[in-house]
Amino acid sequence: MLPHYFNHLFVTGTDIYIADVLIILTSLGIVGVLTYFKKWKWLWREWLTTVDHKKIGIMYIIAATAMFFRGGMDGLMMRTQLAVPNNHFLGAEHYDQVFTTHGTIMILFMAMPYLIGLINVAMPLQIGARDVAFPYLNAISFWTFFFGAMLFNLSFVIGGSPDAGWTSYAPLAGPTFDPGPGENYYLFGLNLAGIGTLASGINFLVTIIKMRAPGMKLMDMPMFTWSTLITSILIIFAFPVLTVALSLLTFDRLFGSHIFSMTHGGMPMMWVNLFWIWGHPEVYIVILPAFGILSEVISTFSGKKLFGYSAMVGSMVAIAFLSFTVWVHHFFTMGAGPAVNSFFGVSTMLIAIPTGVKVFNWIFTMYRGKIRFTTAMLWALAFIPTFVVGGMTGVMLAVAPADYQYHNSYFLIAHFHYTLIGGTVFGVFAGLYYWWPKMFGFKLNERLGRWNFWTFIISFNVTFLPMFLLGLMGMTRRMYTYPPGLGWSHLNMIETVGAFGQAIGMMFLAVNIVWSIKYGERDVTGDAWDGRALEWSTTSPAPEYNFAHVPVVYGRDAFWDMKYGKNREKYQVKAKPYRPIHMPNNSGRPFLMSLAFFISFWGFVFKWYLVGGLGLAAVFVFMYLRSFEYDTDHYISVEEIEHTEAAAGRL
Amino acid sequence: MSRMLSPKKRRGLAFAALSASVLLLSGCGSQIAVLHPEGPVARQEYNLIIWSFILMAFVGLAVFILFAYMLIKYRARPGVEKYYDPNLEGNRKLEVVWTVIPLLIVIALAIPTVKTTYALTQPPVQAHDPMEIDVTSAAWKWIFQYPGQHIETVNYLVIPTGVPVKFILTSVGPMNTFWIPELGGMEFTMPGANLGLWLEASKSGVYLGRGANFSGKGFAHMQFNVYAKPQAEFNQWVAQVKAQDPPLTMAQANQLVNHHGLSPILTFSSYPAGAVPQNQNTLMSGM
Amino acid sequence: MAYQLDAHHAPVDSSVPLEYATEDGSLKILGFWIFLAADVVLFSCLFATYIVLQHNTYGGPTAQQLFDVPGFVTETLLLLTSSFTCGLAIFEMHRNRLQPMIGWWIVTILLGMGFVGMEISEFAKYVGEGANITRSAFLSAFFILVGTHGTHVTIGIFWMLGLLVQLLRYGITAITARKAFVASLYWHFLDAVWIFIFTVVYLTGKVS
Amino acid sequence: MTTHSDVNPSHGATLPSDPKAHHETFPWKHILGFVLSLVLTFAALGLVLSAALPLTAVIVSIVVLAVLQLLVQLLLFMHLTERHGPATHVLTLVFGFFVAFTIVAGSAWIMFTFHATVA
Ligand code: HEA
Ligand code: HEA
Ligand code: CUA
Ligand SMILES: [Cu+2]
Repeated sequence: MLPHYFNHLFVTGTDIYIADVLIILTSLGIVGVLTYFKKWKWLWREWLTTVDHKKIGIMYIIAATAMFFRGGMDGLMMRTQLAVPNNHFLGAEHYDQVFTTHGTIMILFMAMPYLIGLINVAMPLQIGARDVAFPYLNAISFWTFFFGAMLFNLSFVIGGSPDAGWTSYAPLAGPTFDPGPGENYYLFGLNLAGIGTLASGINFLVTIIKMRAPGMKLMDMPMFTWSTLITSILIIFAFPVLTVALSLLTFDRLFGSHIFSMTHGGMPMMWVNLFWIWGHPEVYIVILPAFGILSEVISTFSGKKLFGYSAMVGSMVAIAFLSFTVWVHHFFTMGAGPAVNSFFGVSTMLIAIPTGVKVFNWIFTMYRGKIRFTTAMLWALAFIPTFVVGGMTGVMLAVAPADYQYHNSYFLIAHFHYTLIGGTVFGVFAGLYYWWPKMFGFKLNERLGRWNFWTFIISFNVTFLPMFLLGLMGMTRRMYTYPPGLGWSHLNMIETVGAFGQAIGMMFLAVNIVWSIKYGERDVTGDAWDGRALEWSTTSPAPEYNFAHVPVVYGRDAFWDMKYGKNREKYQVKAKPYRPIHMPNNSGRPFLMSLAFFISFWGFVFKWYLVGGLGLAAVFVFMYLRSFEYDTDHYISVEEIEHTEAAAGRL
Repeated sequence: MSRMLSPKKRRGLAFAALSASVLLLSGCGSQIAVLHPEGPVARQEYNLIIWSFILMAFVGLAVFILFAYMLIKYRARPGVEKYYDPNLEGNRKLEVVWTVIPLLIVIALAIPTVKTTYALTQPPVQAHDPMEIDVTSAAWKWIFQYPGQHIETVNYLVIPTGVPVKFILTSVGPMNTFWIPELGGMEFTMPGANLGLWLEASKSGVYLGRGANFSGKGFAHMQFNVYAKPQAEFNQWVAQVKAQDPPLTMAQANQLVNHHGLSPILTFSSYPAGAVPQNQNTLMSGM
Repeated sequence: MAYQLDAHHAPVDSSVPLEYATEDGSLKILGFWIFLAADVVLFSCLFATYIVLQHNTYGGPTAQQLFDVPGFVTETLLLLTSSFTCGLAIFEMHRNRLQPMIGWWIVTILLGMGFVGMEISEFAKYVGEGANITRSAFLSAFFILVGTHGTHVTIGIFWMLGLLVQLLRYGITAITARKAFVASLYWHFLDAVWIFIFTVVYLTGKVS
Repeated sequence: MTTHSDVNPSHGATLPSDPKAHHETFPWKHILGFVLSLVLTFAALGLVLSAALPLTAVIVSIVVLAVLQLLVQLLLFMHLTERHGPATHVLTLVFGFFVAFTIVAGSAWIMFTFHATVA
């Protein structure tokens, strides 16, 4: 085995060499800058060892942004290849790797961490907590995600990328047809990141249940917090399934077991089954927090309470339940019989109902409001029609016999880009513009924001709308090329143009960030948008301890209530003396432990069991050390609080 | 703020222009295979597609109109104050309306869905003697065996019109799906399993088929023509194959199954037993 | 409510069992329950896989031929008893009696080790007969399901050993009590999972 | 990393109904649990070895016995009903069982129908 792998250790090909060079140059650049400005210590002390939810959130967002660019580059490469028939820009093998990494990265290393990042930033502030329930675990979550993503990306330069699709169906992804290390990267990278995600789910759930500010009942929580709660439950019950599926395939590939193999009685379809038991809840995991963001943004910029609060909560609960009972709609065409298809088809359609309830309540939140069209609001508004197109085509896919005609076609591709981009990505951008001042203390520029928005949304539709038609014309997904004369060529060319338009749209975001760092409007009030929930009641950015006094809450939309509502007087309490605040210590161990995981799993990818074993042993040593550590927290003194509050102009 | 309206309008225009151009560019509509059913199976699916599209268009329109109305009417502008009601919390009646109407729509969609799902497991017309074709996807080619005629073709298919054909699908490699959009929807080919798919062509013609589930490097080239001919011409074709084409030898058969690569169109006047290896992966133990 | 500051600065509530006394303690216990719920789902996937593949023996040994009644019954008894003694340890903890608690704790660890030892020798025996993980899908599913449980138990043993040291060093405090309580939840949970392995794998294997 | 709020008694901490419940001197509950689990285990074993019932009946009964034992562990050993706050852990566990059941029953249904139609 070893010699074979060694031959292919470093992937060859001109574009890869360019990528190698770029990666090396970028890394050198970062190292250089850090050294020149003597920032190593700062980086370690302030970021790599932090357990502060806000900083962890920001790190998630930075990593997710990088992954968005990586995944987007994959998208551009695919679109370039497909622009004209019989194109030779990418070969089949390379194209296969590109769509696999594109899908995997976009969903697991872009969408999820973006949302988890925003949750980290906003949720504890919204419930008036000083941090999440388990800050140390939170750091572990981030670093396992980060190193999982790094491991996955490493495949690009060392060993070769996975190429069996983000769904990685056996037996194509099994040892017989796919002996190289690429698929192992997929399995180990996802499993590592999955550990962190599961931990995040538990962490957020406990935080929300146990750490709400005094007086805040469940039905007083901001809708984004509610969506986090439901998402966490989905994570907690869906991710173990992914863990199992990945581990079983790992066993097949590394140790010759026959769970999913074609011989010895294995059942490839069991992979499909397990994958989608996780995979379907997964798409709700990436949409529900976006729903939550939408609820916040629309209600803030309409200057109104959210319409139908309890219906909004109820519909999310319904979605959570249903999402575990629909998975077969991803393989209607696998011959599990009409009873199975009917059941899962109808249960899938039912999800339209609670989702519709949400859509209509958003629309009616604007009813008799005063709508301010900020960039955040534009993204949120664009969400509605776009996601509805995605959702309705989803319902069309749920019609099992019709799906026999859509399955694996570009119709499906169009459906899920409408939900994933029109839903998740628009939601993320709404959240990014909305919470940006809370994270960094200054606003993004609105004018550049509008450019960002309009170029992206128009190009988005130019890219993905024609795909519905292409699907009906018989173009299937994962074709690296197609012959001329089928009527596909024009549409493909239009889509490619659209894709580059999206890239330009994203450039405006990059420009906006750089411009705003220098010239952006500073937010000195802490309440950049006339907000409604508690995150706007503290400074921007929030101090380490979030709130000098934990607020006491008397109902929904607490901060709005504080400013204009009927409980205004109750909130006007006399200034109490500060008390020392109890906070967790920073720790380098989450970083180091995840690094050990990374090394270990990298060893397993190449079946270097010694490296794998030693790495795992190191992980256990770190866990043991933690168990024996008793000095895990400290107090922030009253003087320090006074100092911080005075600097923020609050004394 | 009124400035915001014009980009909104512009966007609407862009949308309309886009949709129109998409339709125009698609040129002759007949290239939209799924919307041009040429057999009873595809037609049943087509009917469902159209029905679901009508229902969705109705919902979509309702949403878009409401949405546009709110945006225009309640945008921050002078005079909006007179409507402004920051304490509006919801409305029970409306919640019921937008739960019940979608529920009815779902029911209207679910009933034909279930009916058709069951119907498609049966031959589309009972009148004729059905015929069977055994389909095997290999890396990266399609192998078609006609057990009734005992001939084999590779990468093309000839079928009689007006006869329900039962395709028995399997694979000797990664999974794939067998799809002839004009004749009907797809079904998986899986190693170790034999899935059945009924299709029928009503008219003579050449239809394009392809594999629709990614199966590796050569996947994109797994495209094949389906020639539908009247029964008499079909019989004539079979006779011609029997007379002119070589028999498939075991060595050739193994080459087809085991060699990972593309294959030209091939025709064989007969095939040996086990030309496509019986899958040894008996799912259940004999015990 | 009576709050006071203990040696580790944590507010202590003396009116609830010690493991819940700090806010941190009750957070962690809740977190652990949720983890267990996730683990239920993890095992359910392995069970589903086993159930689907249990007859796919591919000409190799069947469950009926392989499993040995006295063997798996003994394993079951060891684990059941250890769950009981673990409960006794926590019982003594609640009565604030360190010595008996540690005694039962050690008994639990030993029983657990006995269980793991038997399982290892069971696996070794099967492998010796050629019934290894690569023989058939049934055996793959069997080894992975039962092995995952065994790995959980092994981790539990190391965990309990670590806590033993801490109990000896610090005695029963809000923190060690919480840690011991969480470990006991884990241990009881593994017993419950085993009952299902006993039923679905071993007993069912013997009847069908 | 203990608490991240000011001392704040108002949320979460509902007291257990009887704080004294833990100060019993003899572990009745645990002994009861142990005896029950032994009885249930041997009942299942007996059912299987005696082969008195038809196959399906045996399988159904032993699964029922296993579920009972699960309840024994949860209620008598794991203090499931002990509440020091809202019963979140119970709800979570119940949802976990729902998902677990869906996975096992659903997979079996799907895969066995599949076998029946195609193999
Ligand atoms: C964010 C991600 C996301 C979301 C939210 C959804 C939401 C939905 N999806 Fe989608 N889906 C994906 C991402 C997503 N999907 C992905 C990634 C795949 C492919 C994976 C792969 O194969 O690679 C996929 C594939 C997929 C399939 C498989 C098709 C196939 O492989 O052949 C199906 C089939 O039923 C489906 C259906 C649905 C449905 C019914 C919804 C519903 O939840 C939508 C509900 C919303 C609405 C309906 C709109 C609003 C409602 C109203 C305005 C009320 C009134 C409406 C009615 C009465 C209809 N999806
Ligand atoms: C959230 C998820 C997500 C997102 C955001 C996207 C975004 C995009 N996707 Fe998607 N896609 C998937 C999830 C997603 N995708 C999944 C799951 C699959 C299935 C994979 C599989 O089959 O296994 C898929 C498959 C898929 C296909 C089908 C491939 C095939 O089957 O053959 C295509 C084809 O066009 C495509 C295109 C695009 C494009 C053009 C974008 C664009 O929107 C991207 C826009 C972003 C950018 C353009 C990047 C930012 C800007 C730059 C990079 C500028 C340049 C920078 C410098 C010069 C410094 N994707
Ligand atoms: Cu409390 Cu045993
Ligand atoms: Cu789905």
